[in-house]
Amino acid sequence: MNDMQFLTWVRGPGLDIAVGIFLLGVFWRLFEIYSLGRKKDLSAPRSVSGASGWHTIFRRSLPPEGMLGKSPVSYIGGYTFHIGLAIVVFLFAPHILLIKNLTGLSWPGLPSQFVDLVAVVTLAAMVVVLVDRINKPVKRYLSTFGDWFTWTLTFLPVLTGWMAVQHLLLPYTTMLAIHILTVELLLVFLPFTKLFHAFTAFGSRWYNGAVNGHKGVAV
Amino acid sequence: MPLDAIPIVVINAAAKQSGDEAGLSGNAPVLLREIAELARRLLASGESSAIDLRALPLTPADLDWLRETLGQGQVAATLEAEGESTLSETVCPGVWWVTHRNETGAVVSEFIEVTYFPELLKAHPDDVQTGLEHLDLLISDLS
Amino acid sequence: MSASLEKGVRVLKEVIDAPIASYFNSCVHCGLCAEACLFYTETGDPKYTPIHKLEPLRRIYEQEYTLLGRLGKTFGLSKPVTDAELAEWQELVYNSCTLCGRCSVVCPVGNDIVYMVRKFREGMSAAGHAPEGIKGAVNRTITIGSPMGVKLPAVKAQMKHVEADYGLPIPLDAEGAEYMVMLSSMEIINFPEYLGAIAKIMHQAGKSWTLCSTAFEATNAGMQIGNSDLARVLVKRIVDGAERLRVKTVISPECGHAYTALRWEGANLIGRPFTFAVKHIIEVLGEFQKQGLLKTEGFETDRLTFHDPCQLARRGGVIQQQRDLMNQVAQNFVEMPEAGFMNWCCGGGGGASAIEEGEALRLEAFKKKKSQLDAVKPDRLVTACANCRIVLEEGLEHYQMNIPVVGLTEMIAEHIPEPSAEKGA
Amino acid sequence: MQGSLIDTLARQGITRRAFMKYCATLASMMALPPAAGRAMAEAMAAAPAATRRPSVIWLPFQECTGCTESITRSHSPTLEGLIFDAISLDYQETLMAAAGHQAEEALHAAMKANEGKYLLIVDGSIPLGLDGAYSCIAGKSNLETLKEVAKGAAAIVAMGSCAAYGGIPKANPNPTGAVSVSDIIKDKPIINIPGCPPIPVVMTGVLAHFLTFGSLPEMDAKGRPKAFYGETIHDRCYRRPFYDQGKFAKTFDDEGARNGWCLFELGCKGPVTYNACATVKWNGGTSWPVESGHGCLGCSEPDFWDAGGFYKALSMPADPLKIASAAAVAGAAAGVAISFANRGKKSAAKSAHETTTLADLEK
Repeated sequence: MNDMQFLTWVRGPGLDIAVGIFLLGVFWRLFEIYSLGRKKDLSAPRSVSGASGWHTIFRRSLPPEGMLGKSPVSYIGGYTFHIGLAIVVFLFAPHILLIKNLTGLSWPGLPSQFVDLVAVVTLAAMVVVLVDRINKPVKRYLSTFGDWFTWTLTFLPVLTGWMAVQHLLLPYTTMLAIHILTVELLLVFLPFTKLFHAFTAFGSRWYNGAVNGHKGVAV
Repeated sequence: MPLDAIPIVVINAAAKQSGDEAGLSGNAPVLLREIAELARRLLASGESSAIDLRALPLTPADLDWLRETLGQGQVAATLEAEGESTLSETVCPGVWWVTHRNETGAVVSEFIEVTYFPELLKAHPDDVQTGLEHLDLLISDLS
Repeated sequence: MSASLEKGVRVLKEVIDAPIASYFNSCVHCGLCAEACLFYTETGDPKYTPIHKLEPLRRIYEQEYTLLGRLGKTFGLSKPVTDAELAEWQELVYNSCTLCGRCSVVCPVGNDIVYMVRKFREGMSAAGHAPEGIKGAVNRTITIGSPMGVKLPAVKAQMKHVEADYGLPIPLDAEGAEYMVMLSSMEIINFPEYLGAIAKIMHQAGKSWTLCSTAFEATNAGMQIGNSDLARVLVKRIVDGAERLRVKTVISPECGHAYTALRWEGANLIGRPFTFAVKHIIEVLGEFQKQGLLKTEGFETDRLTFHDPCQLARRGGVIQQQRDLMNQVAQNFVEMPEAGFMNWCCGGGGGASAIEEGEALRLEAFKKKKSQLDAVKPDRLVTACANCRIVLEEGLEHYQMNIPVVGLTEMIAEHIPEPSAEKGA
Repeated sequence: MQGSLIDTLARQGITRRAFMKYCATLASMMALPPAAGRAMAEAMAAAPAATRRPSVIWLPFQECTGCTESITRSHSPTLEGLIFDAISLDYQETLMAAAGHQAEEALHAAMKANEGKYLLIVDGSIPLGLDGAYSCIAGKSNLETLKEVAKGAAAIVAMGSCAAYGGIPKANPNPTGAVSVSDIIKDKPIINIPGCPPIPVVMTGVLAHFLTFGSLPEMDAKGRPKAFYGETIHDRCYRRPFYDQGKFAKTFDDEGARNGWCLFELGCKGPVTYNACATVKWNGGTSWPVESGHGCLGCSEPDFWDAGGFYKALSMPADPLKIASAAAVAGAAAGVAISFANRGKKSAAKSAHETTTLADLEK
């Protein structure tokens, strides 16, 4: 298989399989998780404005009082790489084109030099977060194979995408194909690893906000 | 029907946009620094060098800007050899703008040469020899 | 004598629900919950990371309720949870967790970790891995009626003393009273001023109230040990008492877990909504204050600070009232850093104070409270939870800090004019 | 013929300066540094013109003659013609006057006379289906002919994408079983000059190199001369700045298209296509596809015909997703099935509940 056939495979059957497994996994896992249901809370609710599941979904994106200073690397590194990922994934013109092709939705992109810069910053933030995971006793203690694996799964698409654009190491065609392949690996594993928090974090925040909002506590 | 009656106009990618900045990629100004560096090298070591303008991602507007910025110096030479070539010094002596065209007048290559005198303009000893033979012939014809 | 691993796992299968499933799938091992837990921040031992305290629960969830987990279990890829593991986890689930809920409000993906610890305790207790101290408290509450072994005659004796001291009647079993007042055994034994304070406050507000002979004890060790069946027995006593006396509101005493057990868990334990309201005494005082029924005179002039009981503030939603009340009677009220919603636990909530073998850890964790206090250097410390009060006093004594601890209700009552003086005016 | 190549040229009225100019241009087109042009001119000028011109045999197989058409339209006809003059094109069906047995005789005579020295140019792919019956010349399958002629060749030039990679005949489902030259010949130096058709100057550049240095130029992993295929169309494209700025034509007749913005979104394969179009251009330097407002088709890359469609951007799926919706439904079904199993398990646990008494707290 030459590089062009490789590229065409990842753009064709590879993508089809990856998106298929991704969708299969996402639907299966969402049903599996949320169909467990929960009991209705029979205690008399205390109604307080700002205390609800929906509020918490948004509020929990900000660090609670006193927490930023406790673990600045987690917060700043976390913000940087999440926002960076969002910019790179959703505001790079070729990516928007893919999304448009798959969903019909489209929006303006950012200049490629800017996206390029963001990719570098994102990679740097991810490395910092990784070093933090190795250095911090708590993170190291909690870390399992899954943590290292998912970090790699997330890091590779950004790295290979950036390297493809920068023409580093391998010819663009090969690197682009590898880039797409790593994205497909990410898609395949996302529903079955902790990366699934991309979906469940919203459900979790909602439950937390709803359970505590019932008590009139805006968490 | 005359050719210009056909309602097709060439729209220059660069000239289409309004304003002076239209069509500029930003790559041209960088070249000025490179030319300066080459000129320094010429003074220091006498080494001639050239920049292949076709090898760089320059828009037509970039080329126009560069040509205009470097300006027209005192020397301009025209070479008729399988199409016209022009070699003209810019306002910076030692910096030459070289354009090669084919018989149909299309530009086939374009360079900036940084040299005291373009190699192409110098006569080759073999050619001088041929010229001398021709001169001899002319002289012998006189007698 | 039937506690077993199987029983524990079965109970966990019962209580694992969608929120727990969502939480476990969301955790990214960021470790931020550790930063919110005083048992970690004061010891630096990563095993006290809140989410780690739930590791056996996570495995049971995955092995029972996810397809991949089931396959893993079937093919021996993931080993089942063992009795020895649960025994090992007992310290993490009970000794080093006060159900303060601080981790639940910092988790960036929104995991309500304390919600899971509470549920995990259901399985731990059914598997026979609850600490002896809490088991004893449950035993005494169920069989005697109070975790400290207080019986009705002791309460009656206390009532007599208070009536004599304050010159106000303490109604018992008064049907149709507006408020039924609950006590915690700490208050009966250690802080009898509380009952007097209630009498004064109710008298001034002109509200009818009563104690209940069949339900005077508000604490619920069943909830602390994490067993709903036993917690239900205790809640049922209160519900029966309140319904027999046809009261409108049951007042939970200055005790955090009593409030949570009755206010938020009670209806769910008995499986139907209450026919009466449940309020913490601080909430009631707050209402009286708003309605102008709480008139005080004079001010405390020394430097005071307030320790928010977790179950009242962060876990109960009563945050502003205690501050308004403090300001009514204190001129020099200062807040500790992170007070209110983000306050740090005293270290002894959730049954932890009943665990003898957990004392050293508890005192270690108290350093957090110490640092908070060192930041404001108060003359006295006010709180609204008898358990917090005991734990705080122990800790302050251990660290040789001379800061008396007082209950907010009593402090308010001290500023209520004497009934006789009122008559004379 | 005597003397150096430059003398040969001079006899035909080509001056030294014209030759130097040509070499400078050729070097520019080969993306060589300007100094290399001078070196090339000097080397070629000094090289003794062969007493007998190198023999070149050109075999056409499954092809459309587009490659030949392209070469004969070289944009500096006189000079490039001269490069061809420097060779002896002994067999080229389209161009040669001879036909039938005469032509075959010429072929075999040239092979015999120049055994081990001639340059073999092939255009078109070789069909393997039905024992090669899809394409035959003089009663022989292309496969037989190629093997026979390749045996005595010094080197082989696979001219055009068909000869280099199989090209359009090999496009899915490849009914004739077409393969490239390098799929069959393994023991000869082969240089690929892909493109559909290839750029004429690449051909003359390679010939010039062969004549000057007696060897094939440096090649990349796909057997192409690095000089011409060293960089992508995209990297050399004059519209590249617009790509970087995020300015794209969305349709062929929108404002962006009129402004000459990047054609990536219209399916341009420039980023993955290695060729010299952006610098050399076509038709005497007049223009090239992107300059004319159409994206690159990627014709110099293997299997360009099957790379997902000419008008699909590179970041788009090459084929429509087929299993996505079925997978979503299957996932939902699996999820529902697991839900039922889980709920059953949970209610079983519930009905097995024995109310805990104090005694039950103990083991």
